[in-house]
Amino acid sequence: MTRPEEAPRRREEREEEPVLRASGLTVRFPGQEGHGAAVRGLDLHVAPGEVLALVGESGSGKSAATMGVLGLVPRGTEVGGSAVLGGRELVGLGERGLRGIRGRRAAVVFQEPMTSLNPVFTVGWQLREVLRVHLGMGRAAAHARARELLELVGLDEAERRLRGYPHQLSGGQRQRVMIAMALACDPEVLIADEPTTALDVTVQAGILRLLRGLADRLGTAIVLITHDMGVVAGVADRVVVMHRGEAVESGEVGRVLGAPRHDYTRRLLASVPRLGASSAAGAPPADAPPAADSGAAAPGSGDAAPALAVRELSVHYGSAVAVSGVSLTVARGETVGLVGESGSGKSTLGRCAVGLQRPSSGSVAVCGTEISGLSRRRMRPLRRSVQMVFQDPASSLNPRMTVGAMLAEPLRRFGPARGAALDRRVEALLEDVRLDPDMRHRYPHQFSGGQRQRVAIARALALEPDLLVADEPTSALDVSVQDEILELLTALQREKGFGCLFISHDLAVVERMSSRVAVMRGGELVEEGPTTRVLSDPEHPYTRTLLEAAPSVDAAPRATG
Amino acid sequence: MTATATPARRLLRNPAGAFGLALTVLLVGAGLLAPLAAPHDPAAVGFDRLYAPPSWASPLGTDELGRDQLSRILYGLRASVLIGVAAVLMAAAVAVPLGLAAGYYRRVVDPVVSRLNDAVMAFPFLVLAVGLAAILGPSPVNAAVAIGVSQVPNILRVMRGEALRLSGEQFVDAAVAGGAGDAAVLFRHILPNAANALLVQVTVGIPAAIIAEAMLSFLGLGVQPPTPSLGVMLSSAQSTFAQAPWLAVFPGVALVLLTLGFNLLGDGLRDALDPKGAQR
Amino acid sequence: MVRYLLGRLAQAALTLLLVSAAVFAGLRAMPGDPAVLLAGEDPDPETVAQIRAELGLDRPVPVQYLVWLGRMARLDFGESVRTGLPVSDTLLTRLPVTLELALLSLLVAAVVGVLAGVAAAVRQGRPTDWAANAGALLGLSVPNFWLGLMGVLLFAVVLGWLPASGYVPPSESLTGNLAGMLMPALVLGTGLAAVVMRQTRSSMIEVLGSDYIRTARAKGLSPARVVLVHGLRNSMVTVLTILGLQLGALISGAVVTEQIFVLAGFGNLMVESVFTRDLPVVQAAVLVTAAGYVLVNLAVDVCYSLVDPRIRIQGGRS
Amino acid sequence: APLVDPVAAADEERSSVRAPLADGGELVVGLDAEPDALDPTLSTTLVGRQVFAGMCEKLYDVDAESGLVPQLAAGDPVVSGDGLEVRVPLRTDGVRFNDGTPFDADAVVRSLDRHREMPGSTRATELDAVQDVRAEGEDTVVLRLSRPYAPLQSILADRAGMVMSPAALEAHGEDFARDPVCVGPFRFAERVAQDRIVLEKSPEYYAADEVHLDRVVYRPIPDDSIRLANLRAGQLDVIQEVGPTDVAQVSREDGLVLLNQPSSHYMGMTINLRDPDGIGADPRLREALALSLDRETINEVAFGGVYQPACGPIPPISEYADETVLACPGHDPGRARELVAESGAEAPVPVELMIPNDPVNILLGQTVQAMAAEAGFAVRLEPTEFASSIAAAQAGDFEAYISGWSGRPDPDGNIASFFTTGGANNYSGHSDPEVDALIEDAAAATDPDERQELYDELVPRMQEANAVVYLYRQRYYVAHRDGVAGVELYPDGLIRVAGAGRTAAAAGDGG
Ligand SMILES: Nc1ncnc2c1ncn2[C@@H]1O[C@H](COP(=O)(O)OP(=O)(O)OP(=O)(O)O)[C@@H](O)[C@H]1O
Ligand SMILES: Nc1ncnc2c1ncn2[C@@H]1O[C@H](COP(=O)(O)OP(=O)(O)OP(=O)(O)O)[C@@H](O)[C@H]1O
Ligand SMILES: [Mg+2]
Ligand SMILES: [Mg+2]
Repeated sequence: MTRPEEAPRRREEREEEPVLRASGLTVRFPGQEGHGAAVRGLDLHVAPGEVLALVGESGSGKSAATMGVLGLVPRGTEVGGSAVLGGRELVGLGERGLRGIRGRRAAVVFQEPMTSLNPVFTVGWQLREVLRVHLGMGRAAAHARARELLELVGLDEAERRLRGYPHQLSGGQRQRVMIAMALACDPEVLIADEPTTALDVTVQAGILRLLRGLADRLGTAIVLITHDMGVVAGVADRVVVMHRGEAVESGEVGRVLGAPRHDYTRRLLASVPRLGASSAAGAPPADAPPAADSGAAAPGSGDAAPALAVRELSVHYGSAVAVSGVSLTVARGETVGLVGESGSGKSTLGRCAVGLQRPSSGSVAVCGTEISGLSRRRMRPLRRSVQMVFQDPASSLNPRMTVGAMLAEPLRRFGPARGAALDRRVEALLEDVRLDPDMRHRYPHQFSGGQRQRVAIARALALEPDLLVADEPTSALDVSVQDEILELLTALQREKGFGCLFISHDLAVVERMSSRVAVMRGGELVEEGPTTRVLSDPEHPYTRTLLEAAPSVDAAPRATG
Repeated sequence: MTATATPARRLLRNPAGAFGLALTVLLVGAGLLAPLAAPHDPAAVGFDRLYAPPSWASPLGTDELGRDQLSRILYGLRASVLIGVAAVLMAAAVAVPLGLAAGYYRRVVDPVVSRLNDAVMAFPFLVLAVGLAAILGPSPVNAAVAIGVSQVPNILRVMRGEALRLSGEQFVDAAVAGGAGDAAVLFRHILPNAANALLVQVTVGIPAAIIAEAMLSFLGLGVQPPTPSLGVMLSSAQSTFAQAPWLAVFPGVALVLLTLGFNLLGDGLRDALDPKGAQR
Repeated sequence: MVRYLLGRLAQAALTLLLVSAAVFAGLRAMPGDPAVLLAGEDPDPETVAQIRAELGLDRPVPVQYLVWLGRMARLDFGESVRTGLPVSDTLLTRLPVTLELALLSLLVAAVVGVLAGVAAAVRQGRPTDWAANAGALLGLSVPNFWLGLMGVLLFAVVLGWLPASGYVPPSESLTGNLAGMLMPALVLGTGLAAVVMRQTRSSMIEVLGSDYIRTARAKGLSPARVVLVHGLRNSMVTVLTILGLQLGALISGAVVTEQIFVLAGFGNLMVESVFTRDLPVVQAAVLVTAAGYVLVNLAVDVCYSLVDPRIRIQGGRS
Repeated sequence: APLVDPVAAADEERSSVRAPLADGGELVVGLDAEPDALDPTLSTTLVGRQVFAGMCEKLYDVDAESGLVPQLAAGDPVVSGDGLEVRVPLRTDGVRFNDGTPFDADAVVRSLDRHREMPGSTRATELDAVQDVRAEGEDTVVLRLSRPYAPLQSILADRAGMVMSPAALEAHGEDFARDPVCVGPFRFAERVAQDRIVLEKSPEYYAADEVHLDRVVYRPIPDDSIRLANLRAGQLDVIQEVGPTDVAQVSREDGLVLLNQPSSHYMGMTINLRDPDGIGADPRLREALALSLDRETINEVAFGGVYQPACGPIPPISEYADETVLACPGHDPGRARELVAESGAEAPVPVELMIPNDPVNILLGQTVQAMAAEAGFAVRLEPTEFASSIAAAQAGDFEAYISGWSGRPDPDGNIASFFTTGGANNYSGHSDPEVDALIEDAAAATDPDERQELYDELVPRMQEANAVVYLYRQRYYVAHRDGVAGVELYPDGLIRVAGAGRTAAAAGDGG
């Protein structure tokens, strides 16, 4: 990035000598002895300057494969086969050998940034550490460079962020810190595990440009794990499709997207939500109960109080303002999409709506009950009717509880189900979110990112709430699973008539799910209105930028010249 | 399958944990069955066999009153295990809920509980013990109570620290958002994640309690002579170490083994309860 | 922060009041009349009554307490009923001994315990772990009086390398001071180190399994850095709790060690004074140690928020 | 056998070793407890007397044969014919207190008055018989008594006979203990509670040129084994109380010298006669319990044979210790069982025995327990901390109680307060007007033969009552390093350091 003198080499050359080549790669987690391994006989190669997209079903072994290569798997995991990086065999190399490679020659952006950043050190400290350890920079130089890196990934107020701790950042901000950390030493190979799931489309576009630029200008080889076919189409050169631990298809992006050979790839592509498509199909919003139809006029209409009514809500963290003067209503049976810039206060708003965050001012009413001043005890009866899917599923699941226990807990608390009936209900919930009911005995760390996310969704749905706050509920899901989950949500909503605040960066998904959309930026609500109107005819310039930046599979795959 | 095995089965599958369990069961069992297992009456003095070194008749030698040491160790295990374990368990029963609550409700509960805890900590153990003996009257049960009270602050502070640390975690928020009542949050979500620290504190507390029992017995608050306890045997062997080292060595070994058993068992439980540890 | 500290100091004052009242009541509930002890082997009732009146023991306990509080408020600690020496002098001469012993053994406990705990966690299930655990086991189950006595026999009586007892103020001779404190600090410290080691190990095992440790490894950091910087800092809440507890325990709990090495510290003072029913001494000493506990715990609480930014000292739930 | 010929060690009495001494140096003495206030008026502990022995001389002193000799007095007291006036002649040959104040009769009067009158004085009882004290010129004090009182001279050989500097009393009043000043070879320099008491050589002492040491440091170390370890390691030069299990070893050990004296310190089992439900209520049970005990074996088991069995209040070293007084009912388990049967009590007869909570006494208690079991008693031991046990004993809240008495040189001091109705130490509740009268007569008898007769009558009666079952009499074992000599141990148990010093040989090595 900062070595412009190094001209990009020619592509043909690169393809001939991949910098990273995995062949017959197998990853078997402890406890999988009897079952199939998480990754089975995967072949993979990526050349300098090439962007390889790794796509596939959630839980198909994408993370396992890439982390296995670098030995970043839990102790006791068996990694077999071969993975050669720059002429060096990595499998069986041992911690000492791998240490020289990690961070410097091969860097990683982890899928779940919250748990992957060290909670007790400042962002600046964690960034500087890489620079000082690998590049021997002095404190001041490292600081300046860290700042530069943050600006590169589009974080504003870099100076303040450097002093902050991970828990003070929004999901997208953390993700960008992870990216900055991985880029710090100009690695030869960059493994980015769903690096843009928490980013709004404009920021995402910037990051993707940045990655593409790295590949082109510095010859960095990039393995990009993603679910977003638009992203694949936009930046990747080649793509490998994984299914159940094996690669089912690979090839040039244009070819795979244009003429998929494998069944699974075809299904995958068919499930990709397309912006503008759902309004044409028109299904969910039109089918939604009457309240949804009244759109912006909904608040107060009908006899039932709205599921959520937020008035003039502001939240301050010390001197920083996360949310300022936001008013928003979600009627029963309605889904309101909340989109906006990363760090604009969406999650904060969501947390206020479920009573986890005390607003600095303003009011929040759920189903007609004012909750902003309620004590925890008074709040508890309301909990059943308000549920949240957290943006960061990994940290929202209790590491010491099996997911079965976690799902059964609220059911037992609020529901009459006991014993076998309870077990059946838990199994049904898991099946609803397309998880194997046998997985209920597993602990959170034994799941893939997308699987965890589905557990979190199942937990929120267990109690059939009146208001569901879903904070990026499908960001870690591949499009086929996402499709099914979205279908599930719509069907449930039709049946139970709950109100839903749906926070997402994926405009196509928002379009599909919501009758109305609210757009946030810098803590303020800049635009709100019926989905069709906002997405087709945005009033605010920021909304316009968002729409323009939205990636699309249908966009011409990246020119290969 | 490890993924599906219950903690109990995982404990048994872990060699160190299983050994710890076996050792604990063996020693505790030997203590409880002392009346059956002991070759002699532990109180039977023999003025003609004072300080006899180990022999066939008395495999571990005899003590300053010619009593059979093997029998005394078996009975001593019984007293020490009952008092030590009971004390620590009582302490944990009190300290765990209070400590968790203090770490979780930081505005109201913490100042009250923590300051009371400071006060109990500052109370010298001896004043406490002598005072309790005076008020309750001497008995092994009251000894266990006194030791238990003195162990409360330790467990309480550890649990409070853990609750403090864990209440910042998002899964606690998630549980609250899921409608978990405070008790559920504390005991189903925070406590299991604090189990490591608790297990360690309990397993290190037991030998400390056994040694403290010796001091209380000395004050007349614990076991009544000639009833033996490991702590009493150890401390009374002090002055005759040069003449009769076996009087110190064997009870010492018994205490070490008991501590070993509890600690291995604790480690085993730790690993069995830790879903990540279980995989190693 | 300042407000928090002020609040805590106010709480501390209340705690001390509580402790003093409890100790006052507790001591008076104990059987054994100080006046009888003072009257000697052959006491006559008149003398006993005189002594009781001298000591104010004939007044109702609440009145005695208020009188005592009034004196304390004027920093008048009174006199030992047994030796007739001013209590404040006694406490002042003991404070340095107690503090030095506490700090040195805490140092031993922290260094040995934390390092061994970390090493054991990193090498879980391997020989290092076994060795560290075996050491801890001995530390836990070998009573201090044994360790101390054996130390004295070996190093002072047989080898003659270290003095068996005696406190030399550091101002007089630093080497003499250290020679005298070495064994006590080691004996006391190793016992505590066992507890520190066990907790550190347990906490580190958990931390080492977390995602941010994976990140640190992915950064290509040396194992030492991963463990000692990224891992240890996250275990600090647990480790600090334990160290705080130990320091607290050391202030008044070093009785046995003080006896073996004949050190004039607080632990011994309190025990002896309880036995001789030297009430003014016990009351004052308990108050001073209670103040020590309160300060240590306050320091630990402040440290919590320093090592883990998610724990804010004012904040939290209500 | 692990314990080698302890009895031989015990029999060989030795009160001091002599060797050429060098001047200078310091002597560190390990005491077995913390002394109480260093104020002769208030002091109650034996260990406190150890320190006084270095710095406070008395009107009379005890010599190596337990005889009374003048110290600050110029000669024996002169008692008037009716026994009511006692004149004590005083030394005037340039005796000065350690602060330089001259020693005279006024000073003696002032001290005696303080002993008698200061509130809380523990001397007041001892001087109960003294009605008035006055100076007669510079060199005589006259004590007027309310009744003839034979033990007076021996009382003046203890703390009641210590004379305090009037200047110091002026300066400190009741707080004399903070900076005590007497006549003595050493003067008080410093005291750090429970750590050390430091005395330094007094230039004012009348025999200063016979004092070798510059300093004497007393350090309380309650644990026997730790005290001994410190002696062995060289941290201490002299220790009080070698534990009975260590005596044999120390007597043979190179580099250590064992001093050994008989004592009047005894342990006895007091039985509560007022307890209607206990064995105290039935003389047969009391006798049975006494007969069940084999004192030789007790001595053997609990003390490795280094102490002495005791059967009565008057120690063998007393001038009144004749055969009758020393006679022992002995050990007769058969008779004991018969008595239990006769009493009609259901065997085993439960007995709650309160014992001091130190290891030696707990061992003693268990030995008693085992022996009593053979006679049909089920003894339950209750180790009790000292202060609590005194409280229980005074309240009569016990069945049997093992406790000690440090012993007085005069027999009366070992008898009166234990057996007189209402006596301060009469925990058993023994009350017999005839015995009361005998005790009073014996104390008043100034003629030794008459006293002897009275005690010969009294002691057997006491033994019959079995209110106190005497168990054993301690011996004093003091050890010092062989680089030290001139330390003297008398039967009063006090370690006299006035003439002690570093041996010239040791000093030569050091130099
Ligand atoms: N605990 C905190 N302390 C200080 N600032 C915080 C804290 N939590 C969040 N913030 C800040 O508040 C702002 C809003 O955060 P929020 O998480 O609501 O954003 P978001 O809209 O959900 O972003 P994203 O899409 O990236 O998840 C951000 O700038 C963030 O840095
Ligand atoms: N520690 C573990 N123990 C056992 N099974 C595991 C463990 N980690 C992951 N798995 C399983 O291995 C499979 C592959 O997981 P992986 O994380 O590679 O999926 P992924 O392709 O990255 O999915 P996603 O897109 O949802 O992140 C999943 O089925 C998951 O349940
Ligand atoms: Mg993944
Ligand atoms: Mg967010």
